[in-house]
Amino acid sequence: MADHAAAHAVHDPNIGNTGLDNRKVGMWAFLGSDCMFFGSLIGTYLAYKGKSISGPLPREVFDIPLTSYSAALLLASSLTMVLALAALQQNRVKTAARWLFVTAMLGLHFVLNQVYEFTTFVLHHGLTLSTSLFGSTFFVLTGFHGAHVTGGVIWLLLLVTLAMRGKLDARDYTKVEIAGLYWHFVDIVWIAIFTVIYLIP
Amino acid sequence: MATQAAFMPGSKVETGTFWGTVWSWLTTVDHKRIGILYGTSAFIFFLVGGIEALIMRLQLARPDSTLVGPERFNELFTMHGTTMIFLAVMPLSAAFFNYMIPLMIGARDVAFPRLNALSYWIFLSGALFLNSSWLFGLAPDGGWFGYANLTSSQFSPRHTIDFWMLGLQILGISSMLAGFNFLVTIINMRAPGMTLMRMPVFIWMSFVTQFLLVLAFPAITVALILLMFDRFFGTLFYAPAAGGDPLLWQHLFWIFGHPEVYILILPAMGIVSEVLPTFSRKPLFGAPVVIYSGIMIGFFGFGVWSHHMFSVGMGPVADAAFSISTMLIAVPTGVKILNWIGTLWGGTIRFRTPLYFSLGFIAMFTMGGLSGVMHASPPVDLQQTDTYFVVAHFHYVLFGGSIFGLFSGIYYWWPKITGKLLDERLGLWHFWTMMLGFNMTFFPQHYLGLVGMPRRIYTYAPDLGWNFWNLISTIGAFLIAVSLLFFIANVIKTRRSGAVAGNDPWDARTLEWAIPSPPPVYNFARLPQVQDRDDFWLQKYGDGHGGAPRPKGGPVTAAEIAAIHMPPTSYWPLLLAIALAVMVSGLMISMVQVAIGGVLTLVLMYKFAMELHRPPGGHGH
Amino acid sequence: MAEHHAAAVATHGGGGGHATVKTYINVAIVLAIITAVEVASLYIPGLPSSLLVISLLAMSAVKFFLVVGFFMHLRYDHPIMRALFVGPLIIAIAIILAVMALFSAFVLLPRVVL
Amino acid sequence: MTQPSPTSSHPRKRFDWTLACLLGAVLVLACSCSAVGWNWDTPMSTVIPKSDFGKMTHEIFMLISWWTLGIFIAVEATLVYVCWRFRDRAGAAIPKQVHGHTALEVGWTIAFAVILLVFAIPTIRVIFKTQEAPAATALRVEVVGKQWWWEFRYPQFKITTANELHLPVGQTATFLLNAPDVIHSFWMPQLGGKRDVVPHRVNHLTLTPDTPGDYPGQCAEYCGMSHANMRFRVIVHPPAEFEKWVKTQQAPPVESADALAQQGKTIFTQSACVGCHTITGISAGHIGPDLTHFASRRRFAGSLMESTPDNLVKWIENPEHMKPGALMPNLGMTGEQSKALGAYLLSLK
Repeated sequence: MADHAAAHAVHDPNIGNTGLDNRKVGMWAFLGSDCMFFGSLIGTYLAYKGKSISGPLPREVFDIPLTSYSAALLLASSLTMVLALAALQQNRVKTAARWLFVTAMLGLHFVLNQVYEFTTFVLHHGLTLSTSLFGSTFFVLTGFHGAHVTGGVIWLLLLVTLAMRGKLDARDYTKVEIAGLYWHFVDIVWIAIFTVIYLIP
Repeated sequence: MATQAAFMPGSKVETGTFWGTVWSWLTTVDHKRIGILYGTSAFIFFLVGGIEALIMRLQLARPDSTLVGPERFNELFTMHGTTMIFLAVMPLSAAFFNYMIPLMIGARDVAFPRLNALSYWIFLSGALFLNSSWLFGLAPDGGWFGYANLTSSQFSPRHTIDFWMLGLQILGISSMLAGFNFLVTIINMRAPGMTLMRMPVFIWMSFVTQFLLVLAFPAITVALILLMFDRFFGTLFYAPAAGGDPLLWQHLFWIFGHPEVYILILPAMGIVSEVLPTFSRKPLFGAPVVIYSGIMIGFFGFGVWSHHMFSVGMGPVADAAFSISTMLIAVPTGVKILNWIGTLWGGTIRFRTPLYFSLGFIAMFTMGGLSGVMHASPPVDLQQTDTYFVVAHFHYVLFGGSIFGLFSGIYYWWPKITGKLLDERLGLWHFWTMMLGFNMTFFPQHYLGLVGMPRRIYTYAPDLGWNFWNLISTIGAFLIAVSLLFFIANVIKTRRSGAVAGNDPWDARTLEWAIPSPPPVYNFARLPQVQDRDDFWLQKYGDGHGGAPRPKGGPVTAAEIAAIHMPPTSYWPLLLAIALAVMVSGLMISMVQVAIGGVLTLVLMYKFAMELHRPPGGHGH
Repeated sequence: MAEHHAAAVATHGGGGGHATVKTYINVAIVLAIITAVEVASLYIPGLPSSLLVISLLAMSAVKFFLVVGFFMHLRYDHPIMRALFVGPLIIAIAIILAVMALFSAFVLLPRVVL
Repeated sequence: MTQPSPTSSHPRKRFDWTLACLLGAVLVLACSCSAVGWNWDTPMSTVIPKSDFGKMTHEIFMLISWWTLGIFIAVEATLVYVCWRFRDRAGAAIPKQVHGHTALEVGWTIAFAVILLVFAIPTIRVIFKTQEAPAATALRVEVVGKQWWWEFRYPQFKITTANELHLPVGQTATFLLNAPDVIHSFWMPQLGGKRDVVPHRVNHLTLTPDTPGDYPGQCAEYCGMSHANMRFRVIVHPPAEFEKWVKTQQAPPVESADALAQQGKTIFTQSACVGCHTITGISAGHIGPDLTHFASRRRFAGSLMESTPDNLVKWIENPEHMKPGALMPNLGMTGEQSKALGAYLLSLK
């Protein structure tokens, strides 16, 4: 079996001479780069922390229970993502599709929570992008994370659609795997944001 | 199996008709063609940036000049810097990455050929977008490092800064995509046997450069996003009145900007590290040290950014810390120079144009490096920063270094790319006039800086003692322009009647010289088995310790060639780049255009992604 | 077909063992517990804030590496992948810390009346 | 190891006499230019420092310069020597394939590190020395950089002036730098290094001038359209002279009996001038420069022009033309009006 695979590796243009898949190496390189992206945004937030000269303070607006719930949603979605992969590995395409769908829905729930959170901030606390440094840094940082999640949800839903049309199976493991890597990355960024922005006083 | 193998046999790209040819270039995914596209575009933008420089030099030739007003002058220096860095030197390096990396690591293409095409088209759309600002009379005027808060809508209410900020975002996407692509290519596509330490030094320097690209660009992306939000959506990142600190921009910019300097110089260092061994017929002296030095430079490159900011008042502790880290980074740089000289030592040096440019690189870069050591010391830097001394310094690094190195690469690899040797005589004229013009332009600027001439001034008083050397500098600039005419004449002459190069005109050392010039679409009929950094040299001469030359394999059969699968052409990269430009430019026009462009971009991304998913020609089993 | 691909995937992994569904679920449980502790620690009265900050950072770091190590398979993956991710991560964290240091060193004086 | 090079078929290129002559000619020209052109004692020279700060900086600059000059000559000479010594001669064999020399490489790495240490130690000493908190006796000057001119305030004397900074020789001066608009950089080349002037943040620069004189200064951070025109002058006085200057500046504005000046005063008080300019006792605008003792200053408008009647008329009638982007509006004064205004301003000794 392994020999068979090795023989094919020569023909599969995605597998390099290291035996690694180009797309996976590429995704890890992208995630490294995205570390710098979020690093710069988080650095900006922290550089400006406590330097607003007007507007509501973070602790006045944060809804920790809601955000904790959101954090739990993303963590759960990471679990469903690996379950989808495990199923796909065994070519249980239906199960995999189901888990992918659940993952996407958890992500969507997270995004909706964020929409609700943002709306509350604007309507009830009068905190907008241009209220204070806190408003600017907070919305841009979490907004870009939200955009990453939204992109991930779209990606996952496309994979689900493919699976339902019979165009996704164990051969596409790597495709789903890199979507998973991206998805988990979005989760770990949230782990950092949740602690650094929401929890630390 | 063959899920991804929608790979058609080595495609016949020349279709005969004019439009067929154009179409084949627009849809090409061949790394060699994309390399040529990069190189040609970059050279054109190099000329554009050069013309901008000439106008500035004319303005500064004498005091109180009124040739161009301050408005135009400010646009000129902003666009000159931006053009030379993002549209000339970086893409010229990218041209070599594209053309040479697969050849030198013994691969048939890059890891993601279509992504490669996408990088190029995004680059071109960004470059055209940025330069289109001239047509609207809205050329950027904030300086190439666009310090906040001069770039805020309060102080720059017109669209000038928008063109710059959005153009750089587009170019950033292109650079990062290319960076990922080459990272994966170098990690994953090396020929069997080519361990990391057997990679040619040009590949190593390119490798480090790609890391810098993908890690440095996010910082400027964030800086630009914050600026974009400030200008379009009323955020307060760089608004001092709201507590925002304009220095945040400087930090984010230079976290990108300093690695960027190495992005500009490392490829040239790599080229020199290939050219010197070839023409002195010896391996690179202490290659591992050169490689480690490159890695060190890349790594420390992220820890020195604030040396661009010694005058902003960071306090003595930060000044001292960044001063020490900056001096540290000078060590590996100095080591490299001595290693290059060590390479020449004991060789039989054959003086050909590529070598002249490499020697010019060493001579001039040494100068730029040493003046750099001066402003690594903050007290000294306080006198030199923002003066013509610094202008002289970074031109010695970026022109005397990068441009000389890149021209060395052009003369060196031209025969590989076109199959014809550039003319030696014209090449020497090019080299010597450029060398003279360059030193005449920039050496006096050291003096001008020391006698107090600030950079970015469109005019100066006649009684400051700056007149004479400014005039000399201007004359030198025109001499550089003349030197480029020699180069262009050389290209034309070579196209008409250049000597045929053959596979290996320089008796060189690395894999790309083992194959025909220009290489076939598939590069290597048979992927090489690599045993050494200078593998091709060993194939020819043995290991130099009495080992015999390596036996050649049998002739390549037609069946072997027929079995090679190369990726098909694709028009999605071009369309996707256009859609992206539509979306981004919409930010200045209307949100409706942004939305349309955004949806279009998403749809095309989907199309792009699905093009090779279960293709009709694929044969599963 | 499917199996041989799975085998190929496994060989690509390079390093030692491989996570199973059971591992995933265990990791998820640990993650949930840590998150609960994190949130709960906010409501402990009288906890010195320095201790709170350190323990919150430590807990989130554990979560971070659990997800990266197990869910993203980095624990089992090729060293190159690890280098590609951990290297930039270290640079990013170092830069965040440096920027923070630089910004607290700046005394943003009250607005000067001009 | 003695195979001939496969490229020996390449014809050895002939010596290019045209090129050599050209190079020679340019070299001669360059030498003659250099002989006449290097004058270091110029108004904005950074290499003849006139303050303690400038001198400390300059010592490090010279230290690094001599070392780097030595290294530069050594490297370039070696390069030339190597190129000549190891040039390809007809029929040369393939050279020995030397891959490196560990001891040598370690040696020069350490050598570089040691040389840099030589630079680093005085550097760090001077960094801390020059950024010490100033003594309580230091003269405090608030420097405000504005698009595109400079305001100098002496809080202890209650003086405000523009584009002309007066300092007593031998007394430590500490500058508190601030900008209301964008980033500028405060630079007096002969007195020492620059320090950026950043909005809503006070930067410091401390130095003790040691030679009386009249030194030009200039904004050194690109700050928009007329960045090149944002100049100023520093006048370092002997102490007694400085005292006198302070007294003059503290006095109320001079009333001139001249009819034209009186007419100018009326125009000033009745026009938009008062909205932006202060003349003690007459107006209290804060956007433009304080004009109370305008005529005591030799130059005006970012130190661009001599304060002469002609220049004032030109300036008042078209500020934009004299200093592009100038924020002072063209008030549409007639020739007579601007002449009168000029006369008034020049009466304000």
